[in-house]
Amino acid sequence: MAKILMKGNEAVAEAAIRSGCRLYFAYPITPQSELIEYMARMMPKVDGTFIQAESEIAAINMVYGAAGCGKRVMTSSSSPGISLKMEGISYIAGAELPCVIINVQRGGPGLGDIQPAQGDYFQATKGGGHGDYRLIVLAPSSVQEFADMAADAFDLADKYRNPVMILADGMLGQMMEPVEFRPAKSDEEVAEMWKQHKSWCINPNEDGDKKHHHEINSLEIDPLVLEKHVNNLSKKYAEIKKNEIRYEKYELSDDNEILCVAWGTASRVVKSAINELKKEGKSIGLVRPINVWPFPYDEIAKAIGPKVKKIYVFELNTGQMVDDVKIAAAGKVPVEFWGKVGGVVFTPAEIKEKLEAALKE
Amino acid sequence: MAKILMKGNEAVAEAAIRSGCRLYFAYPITPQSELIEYMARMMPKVDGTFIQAESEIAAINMVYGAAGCGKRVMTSSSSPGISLKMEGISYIAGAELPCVIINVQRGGPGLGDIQPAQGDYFQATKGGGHGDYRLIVLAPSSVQEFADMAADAFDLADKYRNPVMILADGMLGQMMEPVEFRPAKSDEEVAEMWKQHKSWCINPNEDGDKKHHHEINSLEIDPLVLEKHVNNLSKKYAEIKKNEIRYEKYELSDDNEILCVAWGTASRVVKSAINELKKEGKSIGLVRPINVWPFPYDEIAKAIGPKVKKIYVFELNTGQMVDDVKIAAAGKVPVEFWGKVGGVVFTPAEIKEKLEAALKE
Amino acid sequence: MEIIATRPESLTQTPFTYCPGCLHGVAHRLIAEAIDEHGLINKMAGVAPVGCSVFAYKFFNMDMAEAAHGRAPAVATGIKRARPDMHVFTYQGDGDLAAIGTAEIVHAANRGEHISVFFVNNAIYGMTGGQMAPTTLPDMKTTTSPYGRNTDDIGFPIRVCELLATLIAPYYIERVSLLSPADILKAKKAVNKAIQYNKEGRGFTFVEFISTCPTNWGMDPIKSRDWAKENMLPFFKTGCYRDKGKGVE
Amino acid sequence: MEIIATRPESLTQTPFTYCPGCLHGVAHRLIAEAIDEHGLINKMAGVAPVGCSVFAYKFFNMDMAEAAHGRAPAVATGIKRARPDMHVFTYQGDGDLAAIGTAEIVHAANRGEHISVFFVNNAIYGMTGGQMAPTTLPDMKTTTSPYGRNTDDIGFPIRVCELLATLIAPYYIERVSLLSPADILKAKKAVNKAIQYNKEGRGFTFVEFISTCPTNWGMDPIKSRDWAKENMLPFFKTGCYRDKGKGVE
Amino acid sequence: MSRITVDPNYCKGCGLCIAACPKKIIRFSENINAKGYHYAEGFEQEKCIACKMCYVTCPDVAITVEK
Amino acid sequence: MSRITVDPNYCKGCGLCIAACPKKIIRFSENINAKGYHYAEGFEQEKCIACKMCYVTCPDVAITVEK
Amino acid sequence: MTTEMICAGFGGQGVLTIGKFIAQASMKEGKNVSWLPSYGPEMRGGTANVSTVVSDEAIASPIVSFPDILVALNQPSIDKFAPMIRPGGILIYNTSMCPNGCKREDITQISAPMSDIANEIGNPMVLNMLAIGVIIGKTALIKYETIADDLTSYMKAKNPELLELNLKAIKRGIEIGKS
Amino acid sequence: MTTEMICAGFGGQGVLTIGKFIAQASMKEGKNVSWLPSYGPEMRGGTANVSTVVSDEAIASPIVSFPDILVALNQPSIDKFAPMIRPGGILIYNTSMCPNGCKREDITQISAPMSDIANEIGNPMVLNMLAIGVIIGKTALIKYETIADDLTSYMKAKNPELLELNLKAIKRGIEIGKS
Ligand SMILES: Cc1ncc(C[n+]2csc(CCOP(=O)(O)OP(=O)(O)O)c2C)c(N)n1
Ligand SMILES: Cc1ncc(C[n+]2csc(CCOP(=O)(O)OP(=O)(O)O)c2C)c(N)n1
Ligand code: SF4
Ligand code: SF4
Ligand code: SF4
Ligand code: SF4
Ligand code: SF4
Ligand code: SF4
Ligand SMILES: [Mg+2]
Ligand SMILES: [Mg+2]
Repeated sequence: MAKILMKGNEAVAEAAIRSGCRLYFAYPITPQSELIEYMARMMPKVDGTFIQAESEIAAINMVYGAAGCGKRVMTSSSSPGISLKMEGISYIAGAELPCVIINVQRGGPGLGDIQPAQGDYFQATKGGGHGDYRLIVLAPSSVQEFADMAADAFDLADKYRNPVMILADGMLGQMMEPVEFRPAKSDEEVAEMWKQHKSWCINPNEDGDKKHHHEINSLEIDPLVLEKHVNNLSKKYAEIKKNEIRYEKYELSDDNEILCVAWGTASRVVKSAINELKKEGKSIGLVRPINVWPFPYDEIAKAIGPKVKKIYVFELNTGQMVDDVKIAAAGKVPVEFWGKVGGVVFTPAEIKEKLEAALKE
Repeated sequence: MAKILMKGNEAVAEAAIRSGCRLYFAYPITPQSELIEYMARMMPKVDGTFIQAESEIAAINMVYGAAGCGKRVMTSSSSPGISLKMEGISYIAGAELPCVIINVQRGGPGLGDIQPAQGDYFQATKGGGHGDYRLIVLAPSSVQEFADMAADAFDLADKYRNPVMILADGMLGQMMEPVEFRPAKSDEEVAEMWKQHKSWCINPNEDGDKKHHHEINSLEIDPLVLEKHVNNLSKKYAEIKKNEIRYEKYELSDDNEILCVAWGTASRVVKSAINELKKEGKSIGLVRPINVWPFPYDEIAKAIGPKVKKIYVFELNTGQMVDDVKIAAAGKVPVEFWGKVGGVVFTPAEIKEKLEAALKE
Repeated sequence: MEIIATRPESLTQTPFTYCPGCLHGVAHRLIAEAIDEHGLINKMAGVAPVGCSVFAYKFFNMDMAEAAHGRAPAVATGIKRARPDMHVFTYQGDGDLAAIGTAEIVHAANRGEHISVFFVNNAIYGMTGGQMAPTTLPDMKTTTSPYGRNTDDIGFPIRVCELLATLIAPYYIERVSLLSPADILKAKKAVNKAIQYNKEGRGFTFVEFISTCPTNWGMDPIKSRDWAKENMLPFFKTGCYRDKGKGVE
Repeated sequence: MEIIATRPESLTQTPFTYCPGCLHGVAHRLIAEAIDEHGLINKMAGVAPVGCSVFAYKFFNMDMAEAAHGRAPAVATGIKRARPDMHVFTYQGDGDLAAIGTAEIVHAANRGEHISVFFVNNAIYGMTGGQMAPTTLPDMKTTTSPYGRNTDDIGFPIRVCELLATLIAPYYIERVSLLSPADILKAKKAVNKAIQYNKEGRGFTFVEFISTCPTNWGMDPIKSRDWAKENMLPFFKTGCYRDKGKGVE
Repeated sequence: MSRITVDPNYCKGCGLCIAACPKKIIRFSENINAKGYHYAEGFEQEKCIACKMCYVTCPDVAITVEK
Repeated sequence: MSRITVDPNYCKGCGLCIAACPKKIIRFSENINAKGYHYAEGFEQEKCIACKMCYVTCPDVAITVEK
Repeated sequence: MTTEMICAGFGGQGVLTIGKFIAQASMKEGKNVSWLPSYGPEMRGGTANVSTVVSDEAIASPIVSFPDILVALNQPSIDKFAPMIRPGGILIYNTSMCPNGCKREDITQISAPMSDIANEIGNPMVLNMLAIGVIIGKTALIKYETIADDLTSYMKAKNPELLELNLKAIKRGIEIGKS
Repeated sequence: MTTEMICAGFGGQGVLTIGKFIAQASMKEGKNVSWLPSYGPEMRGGTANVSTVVSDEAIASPIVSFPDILVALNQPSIDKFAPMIRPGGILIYNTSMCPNGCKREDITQISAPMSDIANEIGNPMVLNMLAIGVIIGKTALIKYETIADDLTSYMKAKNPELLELNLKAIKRGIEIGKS
């Protein structure tokens, strides 16, 4: 397939459809509305379901229902709308339902603005909803990756029976870049896919089995039973931590004087600054967590080269992932943070300046 | 005043009224319903407002309106209901409105159960809502402290124009202990209190000032303006971090072989185990964060005595505050975690066993 | 001798967790019978609410989902859209449906979602210990209206059938009572009609049951029925508010 | 010469951010005039929604709160309960009020909350770029109903006045149009009545404006008015649905 | 000839069937079940007219009617 | 004697006042304002009957009517 | 010293009140106390229970896993909680509702047909006061006077007759406890 | 090499399309590209703008703060963005809508009454194609053939007449750019 120039919001929608998503429920919000509009146009063409829900809350609960049928289902929103889904997400995680949730982040808190930001890292990775649960969280940094992650997200969701979030931002949603799609699943493949969940999901009792009774549920009124359930969830999360760490190494070497850590959109800008400094003979490495949960703690620790005197974390927020980096660094080298907020995206020049100052220290 | 034997849910409600809270909006949920029921009975007696909102979302938005008038206002719920308030809380933080929110935590995720748990630590302290904001979070460990914190919470909320959360749990809500109340504010004091907010809050334009125009708002569509606003919030949070660290030292000494960190209900059980071990000649200290945000990072670091070979964190969750403790420890000593989940509360015997094993290592 | 009445197949063997004399059980049985009678047991999925009937997912003998408080119609929408070959119902209380779930029921009804909604109105929050519901009667005392529901301050009970009947899409809306054997027999007809229309793919069907809560009303089961007859029925008029199959619009 | 018509005091000097010919501005002016005329400028507080009128907090010359999407009636409740000595109104679009905010408007109305709600129905989500609203007409194309609103699939527009009129507490409910100068003059009377009742502490008052969205409808301001007259008015009948002051129940 | 059987595992002794029976041939048993309820039982079953009113009223679906 | 004034800072050139004026004495100016709109202006003001229809229709409250 | 107690029975038997009065009296006598009920839908129709802790020291955890004293007003309560009584602890139970009793021999058992005695005294509602009396008689955990004062200040005006019945029940309980 | 461009103008002038065609053609010519529009309510009635980056390397940030090329179709766009053009950069503007022009002397300025020329060509809608032509003529950032192919495959069937007008406009623009 040739590359197509496409908006991130549309590319991820297209990729989701190609991966077998035939159910999508959402509520409009800037800067993700092209995603819902793309689905509105395209779902009827693939005999899929698009419903504009009455609210983000209704949307996530429609997802709960459809995911309870083992079908590939997705919702999307942007920061304030994602906050409204917190109860629903906790339910979905508790009931172990596979689904994909996209957050095209914007500036906050509150109504904030509609420009790109990374202020929802904590919410996505630490559980903005109540109780002990985890989302698998993928953080794209280009339109191509955004699209690829749609496919990955559905596979991960099915594999672990766990909700997966793609944590993008307004820039990735609104920008166009060339994108190449993976081959689309055939109608037959799509029709068959849910069967991997047949043993637990809602489905017609075709052979009239008297014992056919599946419960989609997160309630266990007996604390000892709930304890067991939560412990099982923990085991699953441990498994995910073992298998699903994904990160990019950029210019890592034993010469690195500084190690940068950045994710998503922010990482692009940091790379740019690193390139500039490289031209000036400075060695700076970058670890970019691709999955921000599970988080590459050990991998970051290992990336601290012998000459590294500082880890520098750059985010489009007031400092969130930096906490995880501090845990990873475990006091080996100091961890510094710098960020921009409110929907303002830092420039390569600004990052370069920060790094230069740090090099001089 | 003599001590009264009272449920935590009722004691905190009574304390709130005494501190001048005359507006309370909430929706029933176990295990916090006695709180709303107490308010239903008592608010009419002090000419206050109690409204059973149509949902937790409506309740938090009623709080937004009343707090926008500078009045002392409160809401309460338990875990799933608190998740529904996330958008509203982010708005309140963004608009810098003073108010008090109580979370009487129960087991999660999802509908979970109704027994005590501490699974909402991340949500409360890292911002379960979107964007960069912080709540001041107070974590009581007894009915007396729960009640005292109501008064403290209102004062902090007013001082910093920031929402304050009291992060309790089903045990503290349901249990009775003796409680002594601080003197009640007089009707006149209550009537006057809002005036500290007169310069920004909604209030009648008594002197017909043509420029009287206050905006209760979290929207700044221009990212540069929002950036400034969020940076101002950060400055405020830095100020809070400087002033409002609160923690309890228990049996800390240079002899400590293990340092425990625990909060809220969990800390009571840990104390009990420490006492038992003390009788056996073992020295184990405890730091109990009283305010879990801001978090006593430095204080915990300082509490690591010369003989401490491990920090042990006990929580009624799968490990949340332990992340903050790791940041505090910064690799100086290993940090271990053990917890119980699903509404099961660990016993002193279980904690003792864990500590004994650790002492032997 | 032949069995002429016994537990329907569409109920599991699990005993209900309701208080003695609580009419939730009657509503359950009527729904289960209708499913049996229309031969839908293997193609039906149900959605339980949060409320005393939260455990309905254990009581109905088919695939069931337990929804978040108030969101059953949205969950049912998700199921029905994912599985158009199945039939879907929700079961909800008055706090669940008429308070926190107001938006979800209005919009599912307005979309004409092809589901059946069974709504048990007992004028109170049973599960959480007797707080006021949107359907709590004027002056009625509950734990959150301890001095009686003050209509000057917080208004009147919501009549859900009347409200939903302002929408165009719903196919069938009826209010029935469970307060006497005769009423239950009438209620059975309404439930059967809802399930029949559901089977036929007609659209959104809705049955409201006037019920009781002996425990939180503080009355024995028989007295609570009488109280409901005297106090609820005059306000919540039973009858058919919409039946497109019969031209009642 | 004497000024007989000019910007009311209850509007700030800030120019509206609406598109040319967007009737949000007319609704703003009517409300501001009514506040002026009833001398309430110093005792009034307003609540802006999320929607094109999100910046209403900048346009009304009094204390204003900007509410989360759909929650204006809850915010107004908080304000009115905290400041019973003030008068409170909300201003909301059809996405805000009739979609995400369904529960909040129904319950504020049902409580008979002493506020005035001004509801601008333009059959679309203006702010976010023309998505379908609950009030979008059958077969109408929007960015999320690109093939026209399919009533078989997602039902019909919600008529909010009719729906709220099933509740007992609301004191005054009227639907007006802004589609011609004559209609605007009628609308002015309704707005004035709402504000007057509000001033007198009568209870919940509600005015729905049939309006336009030239930008997202893709029509010029004049054509969009004509389109609305032809298509919206037959469905959304103007008139008084409740006026307890005049015995219209 | 008709008769009813009450399953004590389901019956909670609410008494609604007793009130419903036109023949007044249901009463509380002297025994209690596992949950502590005096469950219902039929007596003088020859009078039973199989009207099913007991079944119809029973909220715990504890009654089987045979004919 | 009456007249109208259109404030170019508010006017967005929507033309609704032009359509509303019974006397047809409002038109678009040849000039544009800061936002790039050809704003409205009155002409032949002696014909103005101060009916206020222009004011009533104007969504941007840009018109003042004097009499 | 710390005394941990569980009181359990059917919903209507007033077991929560037993714990509350004990806790309240202990508090008045200068002790630290805590009272933690079972709560939620499990109570509905089923059994209720409450953990009460009385101590000279600060109370670490209000949850009682291994009670020193169990008051069981019905059989299911014995079945559920009696196995957890600390060796050497006390089981007080109501033979009227506990046909099977308890087989443990490493604890002290005191039993009486308390429901019947309550009816004898004149009101089945005084069952819980009777149980309080038994606790006092057996353990001297609190003083009769403290609880009598409490009850008096609380009920004298409202219902002097019931007060008399209650005090009578406590005294009768004390006798049983001492015997 | 990396070229960063901003195109700006009133909402209806098709500036987003300028960026899109440039990005698309560059992509076809094997470059890395990105296209980032301004979005949200600020667009309403006001001005629109788009940042386009074309590069041989991976594109770090699609945000253009200091453009190499600015295409300004109205005066507010010059006022807002011209100060940010890199010294030595290029400003292309539409004198029909930019009465005040730009005072900077450290950049190359190319201007023409583009709205008038578009009208001349026969359709005001071809304004943006004209601008594309100017870019090609001045910078050789992309080839005429690439964009002509693009347009042809896209419009030939649907609207051959408009295609002709568009190609004409591009050619005319190239002339202007070269002159
Ligand atoms: C989000 C959320 N809010 C509140 C609750 C607590 N809650 C559980 S059931 C219930 C009310 C149930 O009342 P109703 O729907 O009338 O059902 P009933 O018990 O009367 O049958 C409430 C408020 C909850 N579980 N989740
Ligand atoms: C929680 C949340 N969801 C969605 C949005 C995005 N949003 C902003 S305005 C709007 C719709 C506005 O439509 P309407 O209420 O009809 O007002 P109009 O713009 O048409 O006047 C939406 C969906 C938001 N800001 N917050
Ligand atoms: S509390 Fe009320 S509604 Fe719930 S089971 Fe008991 S009687 Fe029924
Ligand atoms: S988008 Fe529509 S509703 Fe919004 S300001 Fe423009 S014309 Fe008015
Ligand atoms: S079937 Fe009729 S007659 Fe027989 S026991 Fe039941 S109610 Fe009585
Ligand atoms: S109606 Fe059912 S539950 Fe009630 S007493 Fe009769 S058999 Fe038992
Ligand atoms: S007042 Fe009337 S006549 Fe005068 S300009 Fe306005 S519309 Fe025309
Ligand atoms: S109606 Fe108002 S905004 Fe429109 S052209 Fe006339 S003066 Fe200008
Ligand atoms: Mg109910
Ligand atoms: Mg609208």
